[in-house]
Amino acid sequence: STNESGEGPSEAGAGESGKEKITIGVAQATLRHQFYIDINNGIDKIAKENGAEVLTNDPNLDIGKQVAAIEDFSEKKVDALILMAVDNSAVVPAVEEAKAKGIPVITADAVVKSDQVDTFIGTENYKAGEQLGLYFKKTIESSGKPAKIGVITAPQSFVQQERLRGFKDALKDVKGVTFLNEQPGYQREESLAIVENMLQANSDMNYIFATAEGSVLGALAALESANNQNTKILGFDVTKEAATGIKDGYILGMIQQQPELIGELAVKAALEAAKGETVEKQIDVPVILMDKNNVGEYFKD
Amino acid sequence: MKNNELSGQARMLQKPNFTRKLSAFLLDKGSAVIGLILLFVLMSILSGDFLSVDNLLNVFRQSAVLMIMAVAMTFVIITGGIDLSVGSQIAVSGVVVAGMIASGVPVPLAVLITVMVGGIIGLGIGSAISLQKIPPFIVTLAMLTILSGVAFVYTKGTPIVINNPQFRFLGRGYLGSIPIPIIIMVVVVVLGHILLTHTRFGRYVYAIGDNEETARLCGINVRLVKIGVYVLSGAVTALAGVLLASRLSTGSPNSGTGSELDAIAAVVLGGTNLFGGEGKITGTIMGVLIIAFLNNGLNLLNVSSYNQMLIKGLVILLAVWLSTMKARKAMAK
Amino acid sequence: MKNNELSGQARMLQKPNFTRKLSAFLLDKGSAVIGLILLFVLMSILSGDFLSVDNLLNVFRQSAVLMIMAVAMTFVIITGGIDLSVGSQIAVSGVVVAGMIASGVPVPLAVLITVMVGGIIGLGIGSAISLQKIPPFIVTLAMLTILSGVAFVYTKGTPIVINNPQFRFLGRGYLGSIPIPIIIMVVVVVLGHILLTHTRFGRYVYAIGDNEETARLCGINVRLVKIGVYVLSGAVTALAGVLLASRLSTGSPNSGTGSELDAIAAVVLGGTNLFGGEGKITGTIMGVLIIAFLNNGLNLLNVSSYNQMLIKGLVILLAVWLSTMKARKAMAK
Amino acid sequence: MNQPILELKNIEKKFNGVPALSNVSLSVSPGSCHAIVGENGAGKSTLIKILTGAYSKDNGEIYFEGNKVENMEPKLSKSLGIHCIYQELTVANHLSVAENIFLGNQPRTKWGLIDWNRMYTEAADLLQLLNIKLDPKMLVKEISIAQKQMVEIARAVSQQARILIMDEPTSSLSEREIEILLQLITELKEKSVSILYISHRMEEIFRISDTITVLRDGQHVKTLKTNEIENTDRLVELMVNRKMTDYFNKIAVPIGETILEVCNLNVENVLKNINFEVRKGEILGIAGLVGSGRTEIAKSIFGLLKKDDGQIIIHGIPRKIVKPRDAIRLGIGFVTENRKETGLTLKMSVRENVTLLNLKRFEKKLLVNKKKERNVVEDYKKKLRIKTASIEQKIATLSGGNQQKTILARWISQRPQILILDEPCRGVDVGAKSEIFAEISRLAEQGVAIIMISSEIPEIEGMCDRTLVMCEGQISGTLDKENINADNILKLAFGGVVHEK
Ligand SMILES: Nc1ncnc2c1ncn2[C@@H]1O[C@H](COP(=O)(O)OP(=O)(O)OP(=O)(O)O)[C@@H](O)[C@H]1O
Ligand SMILES: Nc1ncnc2c1ncn2[C@@H]1O[C@H](COP(=O)(O)OP(=O)(O)OP(=O)(O)O)[C@@H](O)[C@H]1O
Ligand SMILES: O[C@H]1[C@H](O)[C@@H](O)OC[C@H]1O
Ligand SMILES: [Mg+2]
Ligand SMILES: [Mg+2]
Repeated sequence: STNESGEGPSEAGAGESGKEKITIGVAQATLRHQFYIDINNGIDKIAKENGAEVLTNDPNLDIGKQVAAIEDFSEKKVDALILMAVDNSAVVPAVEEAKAKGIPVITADAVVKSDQVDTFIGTENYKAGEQLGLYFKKTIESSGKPAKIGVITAPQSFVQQERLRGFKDALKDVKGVTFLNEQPGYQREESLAIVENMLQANSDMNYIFATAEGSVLGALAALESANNQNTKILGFDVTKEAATGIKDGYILGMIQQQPELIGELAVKAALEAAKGETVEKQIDVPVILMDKNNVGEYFKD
Repeated sequence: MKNNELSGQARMLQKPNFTRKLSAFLLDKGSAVIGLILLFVLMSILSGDFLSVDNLLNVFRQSAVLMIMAVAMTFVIITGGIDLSVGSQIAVSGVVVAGMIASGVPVPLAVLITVMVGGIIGLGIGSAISLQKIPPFIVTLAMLTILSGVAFVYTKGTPIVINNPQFRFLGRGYLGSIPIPIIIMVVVVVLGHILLTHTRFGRYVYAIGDNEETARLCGINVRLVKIGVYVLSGAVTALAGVLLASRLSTGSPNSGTGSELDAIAAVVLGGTNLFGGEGKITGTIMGVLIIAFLNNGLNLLNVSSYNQMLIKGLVILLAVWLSTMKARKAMAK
Repeated sequence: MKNNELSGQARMLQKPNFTRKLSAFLLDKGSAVIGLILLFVLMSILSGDFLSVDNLLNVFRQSAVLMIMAVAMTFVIITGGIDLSVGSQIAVSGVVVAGMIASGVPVPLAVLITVMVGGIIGLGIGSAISLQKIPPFIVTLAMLTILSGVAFVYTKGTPIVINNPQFRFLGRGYLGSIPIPIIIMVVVVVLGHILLTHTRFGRYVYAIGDNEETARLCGINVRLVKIGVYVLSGAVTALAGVLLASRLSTGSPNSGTGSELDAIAAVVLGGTNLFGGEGKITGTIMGVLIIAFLNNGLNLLNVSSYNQMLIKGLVILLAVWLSTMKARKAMAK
Repeated sequence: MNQPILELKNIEKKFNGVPALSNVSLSVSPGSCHAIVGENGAGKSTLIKILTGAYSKDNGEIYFEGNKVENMEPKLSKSLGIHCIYQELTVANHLSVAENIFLGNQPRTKWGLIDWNRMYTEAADLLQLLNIKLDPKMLVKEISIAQKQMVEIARAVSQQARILIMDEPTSSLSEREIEILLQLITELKEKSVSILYISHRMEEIFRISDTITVLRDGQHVKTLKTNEIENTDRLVELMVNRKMTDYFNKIAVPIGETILEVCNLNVENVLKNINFEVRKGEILGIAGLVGSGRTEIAKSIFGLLKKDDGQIIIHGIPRKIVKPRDAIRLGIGFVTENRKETGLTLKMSVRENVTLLNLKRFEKKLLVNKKKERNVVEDYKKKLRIKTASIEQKIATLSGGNQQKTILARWISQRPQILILDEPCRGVDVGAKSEIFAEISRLAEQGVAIIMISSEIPEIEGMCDRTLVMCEGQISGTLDKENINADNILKLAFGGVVHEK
């Protein structure tokens, strides 16, 4: 059959087999975390509404596998690529190769440092970290007590390091704030053990900053099982469990990104780009700061 | 001449039987006990928080899951096998037990069924290895992926939260001042030790790992024993998975990821021969505790995460190097 | 009686020498070739995009890094060893080469030095294993952590971006229409094969893995050969790391993570005995290609990611099950 | 005669299409000793492995007490009371002596747990019964091959067998142990246990067997009553299908200058004040009981055992030998007594096993010249009559005797100046033995100094120009050619004195 809508840059993509449908390659970072699963749900929803086909790859946070997936998608000549980069510099050559084949590249969640990228959709992580930091600043200033903060993070994640930087910067000149050294705990059970250990050594640790889903939930499990109401968590990525933690008072405040919205916007951008329209270079998705006061609006029991 | 003199002195030193036994134990190739002791002493000196009843109970409770997995793995490795899928088995049993409890199955029944499911998974693995003669590494590598896939398909990637207090008690409760996970761990360790050293099944496990053909010719039902080992390992690992789910109050398809390497490392650190035929549960205990105390100590000392990597690796090398000293000396002779 | 008839037939069938050789090759326990062929045919049928020169070149280019690592690992495993640290070695060599290029060292020199650094790391590992008699599993597990720590400390966690076009050429360039990584891969494979099957060193590698004591009694310098194997493996793995860094235009402390398992899996899939003494580079090629084609095919077919896990595991099981058919038949005797 | 307890009918077995047994039948009557003899590779071990179910048969039937047994398995045969000591040792090296004795059959307490105390005492009793000094708690990996063999015998004895099969049980034993074993067999026969006995030692066969079956090339040649056979030569003729006259073929060689001197060698608890020399063209025997330290002498010369004191002098120059490589460089060769553990690389081919030692000489421009390699190996295959379908076959699939010949080929092809042979003819058949001895003679003729450790006194008598006799780590005497005889050797071996002629 012939390709009637073939004006866009996807001229290379014209396969013989009924090519009215737009195909989008989704190079995920992982599909084993709620956050990314939510992005995917958003992607699938909008793609379905628009009758686009989606190819999804899960490299499980392995940069080599993600690059291979991008190459495979280029080989298959998809009409657009949505990329959640595992490593935001290492994907650059593969992205540029895809671009050279005329495939528009939409990045989400993690900014990719290349001018070849059509757009970035996601959270301004430094700002979000800062926002949480400022919120926290108010709390400590009003309590007047010193704050000793343990940090659980993924040292490998650029995005999470940005959050940490923003958070720390917001608290830079607040008196009585000390940070313990960062501990690695992207996985829930890892984070659980680390928080238990930190509490052994620092009975005066009254706050924990956890930079993503697993770290928050591990810390939450540790505090819950110790019935510890003296130490409060601050963190990113509210899941149902975390929401309960907020309601129960273990978690002081969290930044909620809008992963589903990120996914939805990414597909919309991909569809536009595939049709040859230009898309905005950066589409910020606002974050929501959740605490006891507003969490009920988003998570009903 | 020199040597003769030395060994004369050595003989003198040997007289007090107790000292000799103690030093034999310390230098026993089959356990990393000397490494553990040094680590323990060092940590006690460096961190004031280390040597407290609270912290020790904390470490033991943390190591329960790994300990139980490692006991199961000890059996597998002594037969000359390996199980790379235990991490995924943890995930599967976590989501299975959580799923059942979420849908109202009473806790004891849910736990029992989960352990049985673990046993059935082990049966599959064991059959492929024992009857189809596919190398254990391949079978369990494939199962690592498959079971993880199962856990994700079952949950669609979303962890199942468990609020049941009875279930939470398993991982978070206390009997007096002793955390329940420690009690479960001790029971598993003791039973594992008895099974391995005081039953025919246990001895067959050694014989098979040592020389499978010999075992067969001696009339041992090699296939059955091998399958039995994987069934046992599957069931025990499922128990560990249940415990972890309870500690996290969640059945997550992510939990357990990568823990196979920890379990194998603990077993090998404890002096069990990766080629089979040799090994002890007591050694495995040492291996698990080295890992646990190391992690705990570094956290207590507030070592930053990159430096932790360096130190962990070096300490493990050192611990094993000390433990293999005796073996090296024997070789030199 | 029946058996006699059958074997009579079998003899008839055997006559055409070529057919016999072919079927021997196909059923050779030492290679998963039959699994690979089936996979290839299946993928070609299922996906229209699979069987194109472009896609095949794409897959080969993707597998270059793993292939080079797996060739090195084949040597290590045949001696009866294992190297769990190759993933971290990839990371170290990536950041080292990137660091040098960033600070202006000419590309050829930077590559050479990086390969040498890899060799030195191998020397350390080999010495600990060969001279200090620490089990390879432990040494390299410790090195996995240590080297990863080194890469993180060196970069402070931030990847080093390389914009040097000469360097990019290694991983992204073409010679005619053949991607450079494919050329490097072919050279390494061929040299590895020759070294293993046509030199004294290679023969010693097998002998040591087969029976170290016999090898020593035959005057083989077992220690030296073992160290040599790890030095070789370190250098070759560093080359793979350089290639990956070039493909990614980045030296990242994260790259290579977890690839040790892929490399070991490829080698074992290719029929190399994890206990040493047996194995072939040709088998390893099959193993790598099975993994690569499987990943590529499933991507092309748009299988959903959780189902991919299930399918990958099952296909690997099936491939090996088919390949071990002959061994099973022989066992039945 | 009463009904046979065991019958094998028309047994057939092929390995990769090559027949190892064709149409072999055998019947064993209760309380008798039935010997099976034949050349290396004749199919003896294969036959008994089929009998116990260790191998499956391609064809044929097995009857036990008149009942046909389908799907024989080691477990099943054991439950029928058929026990076997296989040619290749079946011990678990990391388990204790006691556990190896009771493997698969450990005594248990009423709780179902293993009764370690009872196991150790029962093991100790058994070892005592067999007159072996051995700690039941010792790990098997630490004992010698002869001791391992005795452990297997103890295992067989412990099991109330109806039929006891022994595949070359004496090949690694010395006179004392052999005597104990043969005594034991006589006692078992009296208790109406049937014995199936395989050996290459003819005098044993004649002494204990009632019936002899001869196999040749996988075929049944003849079954005879032992007392119907006139003499050894007749039996050997049936086995090898030719007349044999001289077994040893020892060529008288002029003995030249001293090549190797061992001075004041001491190893704590093992060797004491060992002094001797070997000359060019000389074959020096070392005789003695198991555990008397013969192997240790060889090991310390070859750099495998740390010397506390002493010197190894070669061509008048004291040499430092701390590892086998040093010894090999100085032209010393060593065929060990334990081929499975220190001789073979089991996963490699016959060719690779032969050339492992001196691969360098096949090297051309850094690559191994396989053609040259093949030629040399083919040569030795013919010379020593190694029975194998091809030199590319894995050595693990060869019969025991043929494996031994392959190892010999390895060291002979090395052309050493000094060759140490520790039980060189272990498991080698009579015919092949004479070929090997001829080869040893030829080496001596070419001026090689040879040390031959052997537990078979006739071999020492037939081959050696001189022999040392060891007793408890010391040389208890040296016998020259005319004084070498069983009487003298045994006297010295037990620590006595001999008055030379
Ligand atoms: N597993 C096997 N695979 C292939 N061939 C085998 C195998 N086992 C035995 N054979 C072959 O079968 C033949 C008979 O071997 P067997 O071991 O029965 O001889 P044997 O009479 O016991 O010899 P020996 O006196 O040397 O022990 C030999 O040619 C041998 O190479
Ligand atoms: N008194 C002893 N106590 C414990 N072990 C011993 C003792 N004497 C010898 N052995 C061990 O028994 C083994 C046999 O010794 P060795 O090999 O020297 O004997 P041999 O004379 O060569 O006899 P054979 O070769 O027939 O076994 C040695 O490994 C030695 O360690
Ligand atoms: O934004 C995401 C982040 O990039 C990742 O590392 O963890 C999950 C989310 O927080
Ligand atoms: Mg035999
Ligand atoms: Mg000896």
